[in-house]
Amino acid sequence: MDVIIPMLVDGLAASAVIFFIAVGLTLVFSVLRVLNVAHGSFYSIGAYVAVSIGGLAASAGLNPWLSFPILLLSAALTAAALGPFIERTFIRWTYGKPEAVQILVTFALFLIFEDLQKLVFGVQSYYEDSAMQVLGTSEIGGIIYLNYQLLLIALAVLLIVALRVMLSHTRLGKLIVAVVADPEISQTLGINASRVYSAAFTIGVFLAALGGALATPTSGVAPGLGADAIVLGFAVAAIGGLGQIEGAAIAAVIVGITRVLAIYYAPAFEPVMPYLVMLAVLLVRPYGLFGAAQARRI
Amino acid sequence: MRFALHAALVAAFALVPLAAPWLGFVFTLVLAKGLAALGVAILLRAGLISIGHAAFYALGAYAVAAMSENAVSDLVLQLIAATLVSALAGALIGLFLVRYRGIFFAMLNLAVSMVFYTLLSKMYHLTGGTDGLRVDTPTVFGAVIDRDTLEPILLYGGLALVIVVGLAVHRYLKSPMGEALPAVETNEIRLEYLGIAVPRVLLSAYTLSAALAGLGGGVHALLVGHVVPDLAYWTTSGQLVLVAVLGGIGGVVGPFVGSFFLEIVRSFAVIYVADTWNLIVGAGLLVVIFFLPVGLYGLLDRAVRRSAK
Amino acid sequence: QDKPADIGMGVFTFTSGPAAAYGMPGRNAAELMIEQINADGGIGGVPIKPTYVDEAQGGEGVVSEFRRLAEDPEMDVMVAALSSGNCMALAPVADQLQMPMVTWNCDTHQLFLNETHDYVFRPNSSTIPEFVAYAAYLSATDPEATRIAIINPDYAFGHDAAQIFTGAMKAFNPDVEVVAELFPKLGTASFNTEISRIAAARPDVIFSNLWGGDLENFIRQASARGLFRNSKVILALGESVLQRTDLPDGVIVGVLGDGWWMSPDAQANEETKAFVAAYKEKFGEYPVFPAMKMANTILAVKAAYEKAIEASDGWPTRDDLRDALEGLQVDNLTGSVTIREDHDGLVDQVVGVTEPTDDYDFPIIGEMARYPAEKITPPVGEDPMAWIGTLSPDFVSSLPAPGSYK
Amino acid sequence: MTAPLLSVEKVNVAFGGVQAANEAELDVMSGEFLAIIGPNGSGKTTLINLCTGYVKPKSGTIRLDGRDITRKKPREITKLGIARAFQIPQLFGEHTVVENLMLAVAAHQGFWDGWRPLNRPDFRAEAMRLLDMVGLADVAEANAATLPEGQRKLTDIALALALKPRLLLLDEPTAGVSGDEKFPLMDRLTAVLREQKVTAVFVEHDMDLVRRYADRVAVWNQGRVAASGPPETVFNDPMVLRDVVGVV
Amino acid sequence: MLSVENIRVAVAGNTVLRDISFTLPNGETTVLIGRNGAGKTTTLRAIMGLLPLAAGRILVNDRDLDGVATYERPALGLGYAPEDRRMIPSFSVRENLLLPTVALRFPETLKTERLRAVYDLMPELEELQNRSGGTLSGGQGKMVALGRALMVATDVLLLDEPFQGLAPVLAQSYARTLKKVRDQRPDLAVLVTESSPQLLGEVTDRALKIERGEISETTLAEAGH
Ligand SMILES: Nc1ncnc2c1ncn2[C@@H]1O[C@H](COP(=O)(O)OP(=O)(O)OP(=O)(O)O)[C@@H](O)[C@H]1O
Ligand SMILES: Nc1ncnc2c1ncn2[C@@H]1O[C@H](COP(=O)(O)OP(=O)(O)OP(=O)(O)O)[C@@H](O)[C@H]1O
Ligand SMILES: CC(C)C[C@H](N)C(=O)O
Ligand SMILES: [Mg+2]
Ligand SMILES: [Mg+2]
Repeated sequence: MDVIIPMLVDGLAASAVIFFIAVGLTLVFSVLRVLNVAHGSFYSIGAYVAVSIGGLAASAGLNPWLSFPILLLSAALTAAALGPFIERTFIRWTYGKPEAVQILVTFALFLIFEDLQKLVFGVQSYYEDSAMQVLGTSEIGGIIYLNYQLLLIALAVLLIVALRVMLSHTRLGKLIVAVVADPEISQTLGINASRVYSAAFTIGVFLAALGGALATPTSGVAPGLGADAIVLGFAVAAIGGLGQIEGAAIAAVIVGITRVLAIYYAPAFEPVMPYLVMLAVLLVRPYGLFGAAQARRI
Repeated sequence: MRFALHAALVAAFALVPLAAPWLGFVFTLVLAKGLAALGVAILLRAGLISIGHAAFYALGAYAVAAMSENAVSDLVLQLIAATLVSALAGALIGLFLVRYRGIFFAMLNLAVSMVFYTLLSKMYHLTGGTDGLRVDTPTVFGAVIDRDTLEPILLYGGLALVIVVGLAVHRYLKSPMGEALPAVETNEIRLEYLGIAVPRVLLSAYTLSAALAGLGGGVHALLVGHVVPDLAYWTTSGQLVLVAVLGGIGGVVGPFVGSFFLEIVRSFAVIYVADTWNLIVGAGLLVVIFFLPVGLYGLLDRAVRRSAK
Repeated sequence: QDKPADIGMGVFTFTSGPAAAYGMPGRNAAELMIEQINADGGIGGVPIKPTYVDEAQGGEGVVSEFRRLAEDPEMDVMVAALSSGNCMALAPVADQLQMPMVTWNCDTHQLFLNETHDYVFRPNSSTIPEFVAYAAYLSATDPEATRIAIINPDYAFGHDAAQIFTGAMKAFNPDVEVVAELFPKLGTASFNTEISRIAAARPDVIFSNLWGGDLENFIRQASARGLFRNSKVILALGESVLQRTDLPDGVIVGVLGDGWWMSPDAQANEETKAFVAAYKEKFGEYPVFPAMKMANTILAVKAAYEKAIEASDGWPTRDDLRDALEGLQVDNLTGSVTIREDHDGLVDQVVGVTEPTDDYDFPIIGEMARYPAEKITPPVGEDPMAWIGTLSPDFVSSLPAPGSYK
Repeated sequence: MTAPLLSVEKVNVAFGGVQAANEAELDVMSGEFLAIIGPNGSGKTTLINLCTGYVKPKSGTIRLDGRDITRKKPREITKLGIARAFQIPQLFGEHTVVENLMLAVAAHQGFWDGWRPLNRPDFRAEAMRLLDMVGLADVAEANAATLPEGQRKLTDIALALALKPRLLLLDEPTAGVSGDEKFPLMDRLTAVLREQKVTAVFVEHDMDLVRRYADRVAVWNQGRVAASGPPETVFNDPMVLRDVVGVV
Repeated sequence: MLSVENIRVAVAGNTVLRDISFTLPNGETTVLIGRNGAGKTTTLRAIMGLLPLAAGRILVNDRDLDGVATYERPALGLGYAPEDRRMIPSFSVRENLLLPTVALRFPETLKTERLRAVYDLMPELEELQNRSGGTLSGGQGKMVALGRALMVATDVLLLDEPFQGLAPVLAQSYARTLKKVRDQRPDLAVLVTESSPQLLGEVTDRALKIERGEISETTLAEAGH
């Protein structure tokens, strides 16, 4: 029973990080109907940008509490720099194309980004953990945890709420929902669908980069980060039902917790847990937990 | 004219290694991966993208390794076993997977292959864990040979094998079952309404593709002489899809052209531009997708026909 | 055969991917060492011409590169490889192509276990002495430690080490029990669950042979979460990150051999001091042990060449070099190595604990013990695991005491 | 009076709020040409979807020759001899028109042979015969995706004919077929069907067509038959004239 | 006032409209008659910019729509109700009605004013306003679609087969609404496509017949055969 607390704290903290990766993926899919492999690159780029800026700030002796706004800023910068550009140049071209093509185009982007990162940041691992340090630790049930882990959980919850509010109560949100439901009619009602697509994709990039940035205080950034992130993101997005934000959240929790359980009871299986969960879920619910088939009208 | 093109390709394949023997190794690798990519291409024709076929490639490779561990040393037996084992696994897994389409098909293949990958790296006693297994030089029809004779056998025997398999697959693709594959993508409902059991169409395709991947894996194992779990990792699967699309999924030759392209680019990129070969491959892929949907082979083919006119 | 224009040497290491953090120092050391050798006339008057190969491209890529180089008559010797997986894949190829292959870092004891490789030599230690040494050091400093937790990378290197370390610990003290054994996969970013798991198990000792970026992440997260305060920690590859992470004092670390650039022997050796200074000068940090291993390995190749030049009339062929490597005995930057008839190397093991110093802004290794190779290496032909089983508490007391190596 | 070939008994199905079939009852007699008319959204296509297993009813039974086919898959029902042409043509866009037909012919004459080519003389001959019949021989080699709507419609009908069905369900066979072609097409079609003793049900918006080719008319409204009988009676029924206006 | 000048439009390869020209004067309601597949929907879609013009041009109040994107046309006072009711299912009727004004960033006052006006025209919509768009029946959907078009249609109103699938009762009230619209908005030009023009009797000022992609003046009488 000494599992319960670690399971909740570590599990949910892990779930939070996983959710940050998956939610952007699933949001982009729900709007653009494109499964974006390059999402993993945005995750790692966000991380690199965060450690770079954070590193500068630290060496400039800035107040460590500033590292939190810096994490956000890094994500925003990454999104602004890459989001609209990539959407207009490559992603837009794949709308309505077969999945195979979409996956390959974004996979190619992913390969290119991998090397670009290597060229820019080299192969050594970076880290910048002042955010983790200033928050300190707290002891729960005789085990010391990072307050930063707790913060991650809080942020994830906050993010779900924020996205919900954004989608159902803001102008952009309404426009996104409308475009998703019916791109063509939306245009006849005065909605600039392609602008909405750009915005949605950029939000996706932002979420990915944010996930990467938020991961840096506890774990260094090294090549290969993106590849792991993207498969995990796919698995979680698929389990939740592609395009389902709440689905992604629940899937992330399930995956996070099962991984913790695995580490306690069957360490050998920890790496496959996401896939086992995915197999189990998709065999029972072929379109994921929250997903549903759209029967073709004939 | 096509025939001339194919003859030229085969000739080049057979002759170049005589000049630069180390290319013999690379070319044999091209054949092995090309077989697997051909399997992936068959599924792609039905609009099904498998990010997990490396599992069957690895399965074939490990089957060969397991046999040489257990003193079944004949090359032919080993390759047959590799093919059959993978075909069987493909049939079983296919039973479940043919129900799925699009992303979910891709995801499930990914999941299955990752589970398999983990098993390979965890079951030390059987698989030697991440260090993998040695594959001893096989005997050929009982004759004991050394590695120096094995490699030409693999290259030229492999080439012959690929030609035979290629012709067979070509016939399959032209048969009703093969022609039904694109139809699954364009209008599955109509197929049902013609009374055709789509699951059965796909299951046979899946089994065939698994068998091809397994055969390729077997050749790989014999060639490299050492098998490791990474063979089953999802990036390997991604590479197979990439190779198939790069070469063009229209015909049988495409995947081999793609495989050739990728291996050559890699072999030379690691020599001259070690840090950017992903970038080169990625860019190449984009170019192919944006500008020549028919793939590299389609390009060759057109060029040849044009020059013929 | 007469003198070539230069000696073609293939050098295999990770220069990209997550493992590069560990592989790069190796490459740097190779560059520097070769520079220096060439600067004073090369080997027997012939300069070395290195070709670097990135192991990150994976098994078959590495093999095909090896083949390509081996076919080039200009190529004379291969220094390969970093990872055990690649060594195992390359060894048969080396035999087949009759290309002398000298391993510089891969240390799995499987390499020569029930196979002989005529053309493969390891002038370095294997996992057996490396991890027996840690067990010995631990039970010497802390005989009461019985509850041990293990967190190693999830591949052969990690699993072998776990097996060897526990085996030895049990041999030294039957009461030892493993209270947690975790194998996170390579490239794990967050170890938080593992850390909780270990903390919950309340171990006396935490052993780990994580390396590269993984090790850095683990150290950062674990020290933040007080793991180092509550248990004694052994980081088998700790020295390789001393300069990059602020490791607390009292952590048992070593160098998988004797390649510690500040060891008494190293400091006593002017050549070494010069090398270290030059390395620091060129690459902005001190040579971690992978760098020293590489340097020593190249020195071994050099020695082998000189021996071969002696032996053969005219310039030595690949086979002459191979023969020279047999039973080679060479003094290097940090001690000496002898190549046994099974081609495995006899190398001392240096182990100690981190301690602060005023001379550097990172901790150094103190309380060192230098275990003589022949004592902690199983005899040729003996099954390593069985040999470990035969060890006993007085084996430990027969070894030099911690702190004895000054 | 003989037993019906197809009988729909108390069938219900709803989509969200829409009751697309509402206690629907319908008998199709062997050999007859039954026309189904009714406003858009009244459930005509849904009826066909039900009879071919694409939509499963909430309740009720559908019988072919008295045999329950309610829960069967479309392909099983097809094998039992019901073929269908769609309101929105369903073709294989990556194949040429003749290949489309050859696939249908293969489906009927032997599909599971992975060695002999689809494009074999006997298949091609049969395919061309069918295309001739619907007057598409000259576009045989065109890619199906590029055809104008009307010709797509005809190809779709030919695909159904290739299966040599006992019962043929046509959903608005002439919608999108330009006015001057409608009658010639229906003449050829009905001739073939009569000669092969095929029973046919066709949904139609064009009343002239119905008057001319239907033995019997069933008026569909709000998911059920509102009236049925020979054309002359039905078209004099004031209720029909009132409720079915809007479909000319 | 809308004028269409010799437009040619092709859909998926085949030319559907050939050199079509006509004008819609303000305050008049014009019916576009033609059988299935004649090109009515295509005409309206072309006017909304959903289909590219192969030739010719379209003007609203003498402003050439060439280069004006679909999403910019509602701002010029074009309102469009498509053939098949296309509600946003997750939105309430009210949200569906307001969507175009949200997209066009109308000030709140204007939004409520327009909404009021629509509710006055179609009281039944006010009762429906909290139902979600997904649950509407075909007929109700048609009414909401008309309302949604009226939210922005200050100059041109395009209705595609509004009566298709409407139960007679609903159809009558729909027709009455159209009548009111015409009487209250003398500056609004209305185009209604219909394959069954009977119901339009008292609303229609002019009838156009489209056949094999060509347009001709006609009268309801002969169209209604
Ligand atoms: N798959 C479906 N999902 C949701 N609603 C459906 C579906 N199929 C049909 N409907 C609804 O059921 C009702 C009947 O549809 P159906 O297509 O049968 O009408 P129809 O009589 O064929 O009309 P038309 O003459 O326009 O073809 C319509 O309201 C339609 O919206
Ligand atoms: N996506 C498409 N692909 C191919 N042809 C199309 C497509 N859309 C429309 N068409 C063709 O364009 C022509 C005109 O279609 P349109 O929808 O404008 O006719 P309509 O007059 O609106 O008919 P209806 O009364 O059925 O709405 C028809 O022949 C139709 O088949
Ligand atoms: C980084 C090294 C410690 C790797 C280890 N030597 C191996 O054999 O794989
Ligand atoms: Mg219908
Ligand atoms: Mg229309």
